[in-house]
Amino acid sequence: MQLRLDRERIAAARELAAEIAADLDELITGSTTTSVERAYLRLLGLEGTDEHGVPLPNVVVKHIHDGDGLGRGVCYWVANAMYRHDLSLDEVAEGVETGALDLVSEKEEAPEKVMPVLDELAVLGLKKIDKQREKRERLQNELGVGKEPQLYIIVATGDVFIDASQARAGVLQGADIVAVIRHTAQSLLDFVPFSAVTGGVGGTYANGENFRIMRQAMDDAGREAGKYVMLTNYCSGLCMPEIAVLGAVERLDVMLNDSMYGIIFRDINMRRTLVDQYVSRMINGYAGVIINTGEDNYLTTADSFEAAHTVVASQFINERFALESGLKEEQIGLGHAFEIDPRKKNSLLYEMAQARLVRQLFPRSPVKYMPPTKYMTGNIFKGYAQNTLFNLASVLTGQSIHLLGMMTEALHTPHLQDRYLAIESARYVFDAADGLAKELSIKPGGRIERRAQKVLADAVKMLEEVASVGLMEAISRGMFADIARNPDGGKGQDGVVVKEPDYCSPFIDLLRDKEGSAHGSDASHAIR
Amino acid sequence: MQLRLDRERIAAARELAAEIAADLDELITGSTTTSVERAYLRLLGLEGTDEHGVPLPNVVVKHIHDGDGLGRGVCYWVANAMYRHDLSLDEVAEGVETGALDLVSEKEEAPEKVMPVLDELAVLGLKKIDKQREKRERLQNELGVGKEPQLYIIVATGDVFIDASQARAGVLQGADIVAVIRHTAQSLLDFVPFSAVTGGVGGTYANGENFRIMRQAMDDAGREAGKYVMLTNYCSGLCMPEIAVLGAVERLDVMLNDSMYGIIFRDINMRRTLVDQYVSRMINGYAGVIINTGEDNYLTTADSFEAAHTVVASQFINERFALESGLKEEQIGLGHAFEIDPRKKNSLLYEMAQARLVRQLFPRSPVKYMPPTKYMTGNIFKGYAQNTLFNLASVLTGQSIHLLGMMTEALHTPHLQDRYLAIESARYVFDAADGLAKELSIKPGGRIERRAQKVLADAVKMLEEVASVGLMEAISRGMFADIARNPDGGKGQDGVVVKEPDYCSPFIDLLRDKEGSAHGSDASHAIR
Amino acid sequence: MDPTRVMPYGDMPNDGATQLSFTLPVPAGEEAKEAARQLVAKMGFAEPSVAHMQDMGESFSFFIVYGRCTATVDYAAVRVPRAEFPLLDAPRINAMIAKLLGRRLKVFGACIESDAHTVGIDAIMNMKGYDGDKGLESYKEIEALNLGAQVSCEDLVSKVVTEGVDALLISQVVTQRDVHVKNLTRLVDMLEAEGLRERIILIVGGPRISQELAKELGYDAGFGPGTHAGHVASYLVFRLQQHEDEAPGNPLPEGSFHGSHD
Amino acid sequence: MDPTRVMPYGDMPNDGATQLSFTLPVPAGEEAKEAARQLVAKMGFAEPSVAHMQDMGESFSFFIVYGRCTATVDYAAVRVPRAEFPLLDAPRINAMIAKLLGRRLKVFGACIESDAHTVGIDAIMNMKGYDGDKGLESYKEIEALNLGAQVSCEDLVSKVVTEGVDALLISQVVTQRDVHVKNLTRLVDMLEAEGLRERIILIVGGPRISQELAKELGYDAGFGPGTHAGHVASYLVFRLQQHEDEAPGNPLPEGSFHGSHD
Ligand code: B12
Ligand code: B12
Ligand SMILES: Cc1ncc(COP(=O)(O)O)c(C=O)c1O
Ligand SMILES: Cc1ncc(COP(=O)(O)O)c(C=O)c1O
Repeated sequence: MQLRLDRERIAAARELAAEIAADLDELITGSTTTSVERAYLRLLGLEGTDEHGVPLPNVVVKHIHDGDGLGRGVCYWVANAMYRHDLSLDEVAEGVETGALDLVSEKEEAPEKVMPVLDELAVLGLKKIDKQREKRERLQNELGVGKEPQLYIIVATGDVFIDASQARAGVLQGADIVAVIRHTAQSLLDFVPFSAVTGGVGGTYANGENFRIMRQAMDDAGREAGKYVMLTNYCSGLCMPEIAVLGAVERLDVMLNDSMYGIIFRDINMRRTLVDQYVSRMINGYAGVIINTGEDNYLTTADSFEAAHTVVASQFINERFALESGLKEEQIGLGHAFEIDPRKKNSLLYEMAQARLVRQLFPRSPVKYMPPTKYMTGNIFKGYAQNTLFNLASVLTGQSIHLLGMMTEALHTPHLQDRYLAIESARYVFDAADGLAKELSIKPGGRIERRAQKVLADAVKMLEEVASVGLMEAISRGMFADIARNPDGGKGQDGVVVKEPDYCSPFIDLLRDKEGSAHGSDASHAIR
Repeated sequence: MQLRLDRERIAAARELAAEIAADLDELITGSTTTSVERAYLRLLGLEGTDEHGVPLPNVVVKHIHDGDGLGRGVCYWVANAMYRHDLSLDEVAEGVETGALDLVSEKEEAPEKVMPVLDELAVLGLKKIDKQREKRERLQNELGVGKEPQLYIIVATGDVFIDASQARAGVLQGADIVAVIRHTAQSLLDFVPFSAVTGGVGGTYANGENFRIMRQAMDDAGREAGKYVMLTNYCSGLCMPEIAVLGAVERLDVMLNDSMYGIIFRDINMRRTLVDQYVSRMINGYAGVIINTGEDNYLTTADSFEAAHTVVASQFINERFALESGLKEEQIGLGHAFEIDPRKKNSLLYEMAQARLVRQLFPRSPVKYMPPTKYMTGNIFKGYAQNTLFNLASVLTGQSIHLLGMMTEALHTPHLQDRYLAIESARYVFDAADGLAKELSIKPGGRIERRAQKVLADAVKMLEEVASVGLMEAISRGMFADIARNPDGGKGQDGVVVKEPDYCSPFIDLLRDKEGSAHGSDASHAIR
Repeated sequence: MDPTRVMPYGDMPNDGATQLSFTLPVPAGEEAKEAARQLVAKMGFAEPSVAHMQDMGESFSFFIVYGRCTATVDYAAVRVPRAEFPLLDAPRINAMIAKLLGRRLKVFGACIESDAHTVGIDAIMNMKGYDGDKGLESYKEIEALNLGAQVSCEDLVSKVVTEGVDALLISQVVTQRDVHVKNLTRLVDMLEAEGLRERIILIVGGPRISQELAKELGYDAGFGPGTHAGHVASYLVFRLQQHEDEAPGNPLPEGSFHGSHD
Repeated sequence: MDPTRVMPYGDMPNDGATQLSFTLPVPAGEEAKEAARQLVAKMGFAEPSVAHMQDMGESFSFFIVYGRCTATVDYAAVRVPRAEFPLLDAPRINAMIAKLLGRRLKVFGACIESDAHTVGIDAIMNMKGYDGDKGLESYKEIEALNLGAQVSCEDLVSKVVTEGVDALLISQVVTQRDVHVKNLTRLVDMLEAEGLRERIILIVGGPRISQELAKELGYDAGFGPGTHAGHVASYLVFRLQQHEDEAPGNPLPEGSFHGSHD
């Protein structure tokens, strides 16, 4: 089932995306943020909280930000103090916490002198990630991974132990990927809640403890089920880079990571999250994590048929940003969705056109295919039928990561039986239509092809407009998801700081060096 | 979505089927049965029951059969008595009932003399049917009919008023065809129960009253829904020809009618039901009724994958029998089914091959596509997914009459909500995939085509064997449905009588003459 | 989880989450929705919430409701009545029959009265069997005869009399309006009237048959969905053994499990 | 059908046929099945019958059960609390506002606290509207401002104070762990503390919001799924009218429905 697509047009899309990203390069690489800096401290090994439960990375970074020193990077100030007083990192943090130290008013030694004190910690931090990456590879080789389309379930109870038990059951039922949905407003928290293992609403708090507990549970269940189970969490939101670090260290395999999502749906400040995204993706890349982007969500607020091209346009931009951070195509799980109104005549035909288009535009990317959500209703049976066609569209168009649709989507976060029934239907459909795609061809010049070609053409047109006005202005005009955000609005703006010329962090180079600087590479297959 | 099929092979199948039918021609046209004779009495207008509730046609025919006179045909004896005593038909029947008359011991006048007394009644009887046929055509022109695949629902409460109310709801929900399932053992009753409007088990008694009540209800509902609703009942079983008459007179549009079904699944004697079938199909043909055959049922007892070709072989035979009775292809709704084990890898691929094959072999026939039944379980959700794929296979392969699958198939006769949900899912799928089949082609030489070709080849092989041993022997060997029946077994054998050379019935010619003797014609499109 | 107080679990342990669906014969509307809610509340569900209401025409409305089940079950105390007998393999079954009976065990199977669903009884009786497990015909010490569909009770009882059988296997699949209960009762009554009931092992099976129902209707055992011939054969041997235990050392006299011609 | 004794209807009138499904935290098996049956029986269903049991791993079992509901509802007596007001068209609404208020009606909409689901409130507020029905922005006599997602109660209350509004439209979509109840209660409490509650029309909407719940939480009205802007606008006019009726001929003083700066 192959679509004939215009290679020129695809190449044009990639070029426009590169232009759009380049336009923001100065902003992105020229700034840092509070959460980027906290992420570095976490990478250096700083853990724990102060007596009020505030994480120490927050305490230290706030201290420096309050002292207007963030432009040089928290690493510099910490290294400076460590060097001058011969203190450990923890001791410096303790000094800040107790007020014994005021890092920014210390005498400023030359970076060449002070920065080396962090070398060992930095390497140690990355070693932890290396180890996890190796462990993942070892386990995947040993146990194998799920077959595509891989079945992706979510757990969302708000209590990690209950999540773990439900997720284990899901794995035994056939799930390949497990995502723990986050507490409803965690993306707006400017810190990572420590030891919050229970009490989440609409999802469970994302933090190191919970990642660890789930990882263990999934390793166990995977061993029982005879495959490596991929674990997913979210590093969109105000703590993107920090959660990327926690995910890397606790061996998460997939992380939802997308500035566009945060800007549009969480009203997070553009500059803040673009910078955060850049660094978090470097970390994801280094850790061998697959990112998932959130373009699928656009179709829940914009018209799901008319706005199809906005998804594709955004995917090209997101791909470019990801490549800039050093991610490989195999790590770029762009999001798309089966969201056309089921009452629309020929909805399945259009869905297949769209799904196949995305699959062919990003052939090496483990694209994430989202089930119907917007037009799900309280009629769980009808919903089950919608999901059955979604499952079919997925296997016919050769999708990679298959988010299971829940028949109760319009009602509640998934119940145990909803998840089971979703897995059962998907397994049934995937088996029933296993070899079917190979036996069918799409009629050249027919409606499927024409629809796909139109969506692609419209996406290129949109990219041209975005390139001409710039991404931030495009977002301000509500070009994505029918939601407009302005560059100076949104949460977290005050955490963005322009880097001083003498900004220091040991990590940028270390992260980039991994695997022969994939950084900024092209989509290798890339038609451009 | 076209399969390339070997035209030679299809022609061979039709020739073999003609041979098989020809082999039985003498038996079929050379015999009559108690129920055929009762049917003629009904056509002549004999109604009512005796004081024990036995229908008058049964009283009269039994009387003649007991007197060993059935070989000349009941019409002769009745005409003889009418002629001799100048009685009306009702008066003759009354005479038999009271014992006042002994028809077979009457002096036997020459047929040329007595038979004309029936002419008027015979023509009158057929006029009733003509009128209904015209009314159907008028209403169909006025209101239109459902779009293919037409949605076919069943009601089966055992109470015709409840059936009517549930069916009306079904029509408002979108059904195009309504079938009233019969009381569980009615096919074994050698009479048509009179005035049995309630009390059926697993279905409602089929009789004139009930047909009338349902017809009215469906005409009303159809007018409301803006289409002509087709009404279905069963004339398989021991009363085939009689029920064909009742159906014709009450304007049923579709009748399940198949000797093979009766022989195999109801253990009805072969000779009896083959003769009954011949006459009942003549009546169906005359009335413009579409027949439905029951090959789909074979796959519930035989292996649903291995025995696929037995369905096709039987369809060719059934088509031939139907053509012999004067039915046109447009009236021959051959049965097939979506019955492959859902746990089988690629079940959808094989189902589509099979469904498309049948569609192409009988392009003008309104084939009846049956939903999954055998592998339905108490898991109604899974069942709903199975039915969703069935719906999809139907619209993709271009089926005509689409029997709706019920998610509760393994549990109970359909509940109100089961029927609603079935209609909803089918409408959704048919709309979603409305134009999809046109956009996809089947890969030449691929697995779908190869499977279809194999089923056809196996069917031809089977037809060869059937032709060489004869149909009755083939059935004795259990070649259909894995169930063996022998020619001298089964119910109703004693109702079969060889026609005397001077056998008389006014109907055979009258029925055949309709519409320029389509009788015995070839499948007109026919590749043979 | 307290095994003495088990309840449904949807999102969180003991949340009681239960999904219901049903049709009410009233026109769709706010009042109908409230009626559905009240109905579910009356059945004791807490926080009933109508997820979906659908007008089905003809004043029928379909509802999908979620509620919290408030009942709990003492799972630890649940006891299921079942025919408790050891499962044996075919060679062992054959050997035991030979030893206990000294001749082949004669078993007739039938789908009685109006029921024409033979697939179930075929699965138990016929060589081919079910799910890879061969049927009773495959046991060399069992003489198995499958009488097929729609066997009337009269015919069956007369066969028991004339042909002499040790065990009758009855299948009933159609259950609408409790027709299976009527048919099964009719058979037992006729067997009893003929004084045959105690002389044979009487077994019933079908998708809605349980051991409980079978006992209630006067059958020795009842087998439901998923039964294999091996289960039935093992049970038959178990019954022979029981007889042996009750009269130890005493070989079964011809006719004890065997209808004779008198 | 007796409207005072309505019950579910599957196959035959008043058969009570009801489908249930739920998960029990016990391993699949005969005991689990029996536990499921008992549970449904305890909830008062007659003839509970387990149609399906599925082992879901981790000692979870899924059940589909059919039973006969024994409760009946007096449909004739069902009363649904709803905001009773006449539905008006846009010109009429505009005219009424002009007449009753003598100025434009100021309406703010917001999805409060952690909730970011704006599609619902957008449907009511924005020009585009919903299902072909234009939003409040399209009414020339309404000054509609949609504050969007995640608006904290603090921000909202201070906006009421500084900008002066006649009506607040609140949306709540996330309901897990009753977070909507918490958020909605918090807002009312804050408005009351500031003495603003009586000065504004306070409306809430969302997929799980009913008039009943709204009233319970201290809101003037609650709107559920399928609401159109026209409903809300009509309701607003109805409230203005009510005020007019209470003080006839007396034009609404500036500030009566309007938060002032004091
Ligand atoms: C196949 C089938 C048919 C075939 C039967 C062919 C045949 N020769 O058997 C045909 C097409 C003829 C048919 C016709 C009808 N059928 Co039918 N049919 C079915 C179907 C699809 C499958 C049944 C089946 O074969 N199951 C597979 C076997 C292996 O399972 P099983 O019977 O449960 O047997 C197992 C156990 O129960 C047990 N067992 C069974 N019997 C015995 C006996 C003993 C002694 C033991 C130890 C064990 C045992 O062991 C078996 C193996 O594990 C079911 C729906 C479904 N999916 O269940 C409807 C179904 C049974 N049919 C139904 C009906 C109503 C009919 C009709 C009466 C409809 C009508 N009015 O015309 C007709 C008439 C038949 C009649 N008079 O009985 C209804 C019954 C409703 C109810 N609960 O009352 C069902 C449930 C469909 C429905 N939802 O409406 N049917
Ligand atoms: C779209 C969507 C999103 C989008 C929202 C985009 C946006 N800007 O709105 C995105 C992708 C961002 C999203 C995210 C999340 N979502 Co969401 N989402 C949905 C979804 C698919 C559709 C909701 C929708 O748009 N409905 C269409 C509108 C028109 O309907 P409506 O809201 O009911 O509005 C109508 C009426 O209720 C009424 N109305 C509504 N508000 C008001 C207000 C007034 C004043 C009036 C008069 C009337 C009124 O009028 C409207 C028109 O008739 C639902 C599932 C579903 N199918 O319902 C899940 C759903 C609502 N989401 C859910 C969850 C849990 C989340 C997350 C919290 C998950 C997480 N932990 O990350 C996140 C975070 C968002 C947050 N903090 O709120 C759950 C809520 C579960 C529950 N009952 O508590 C749902 C039900 C999905 C599920 N089954 O898990 N989601
Ligand atoms: C890219 C992306 N990030 C994050 C989220 C989850 O949201 P939150 O950031 O509120 O946890 C989603 C949800 O769909 C998403 O698509
Ligand atoms: C051809 C045919 N006739 C009749 C029937 C119905 O059976 P009965 O004759 O028992 O009413 C069926 C059922 O599937 C059938 O396919």
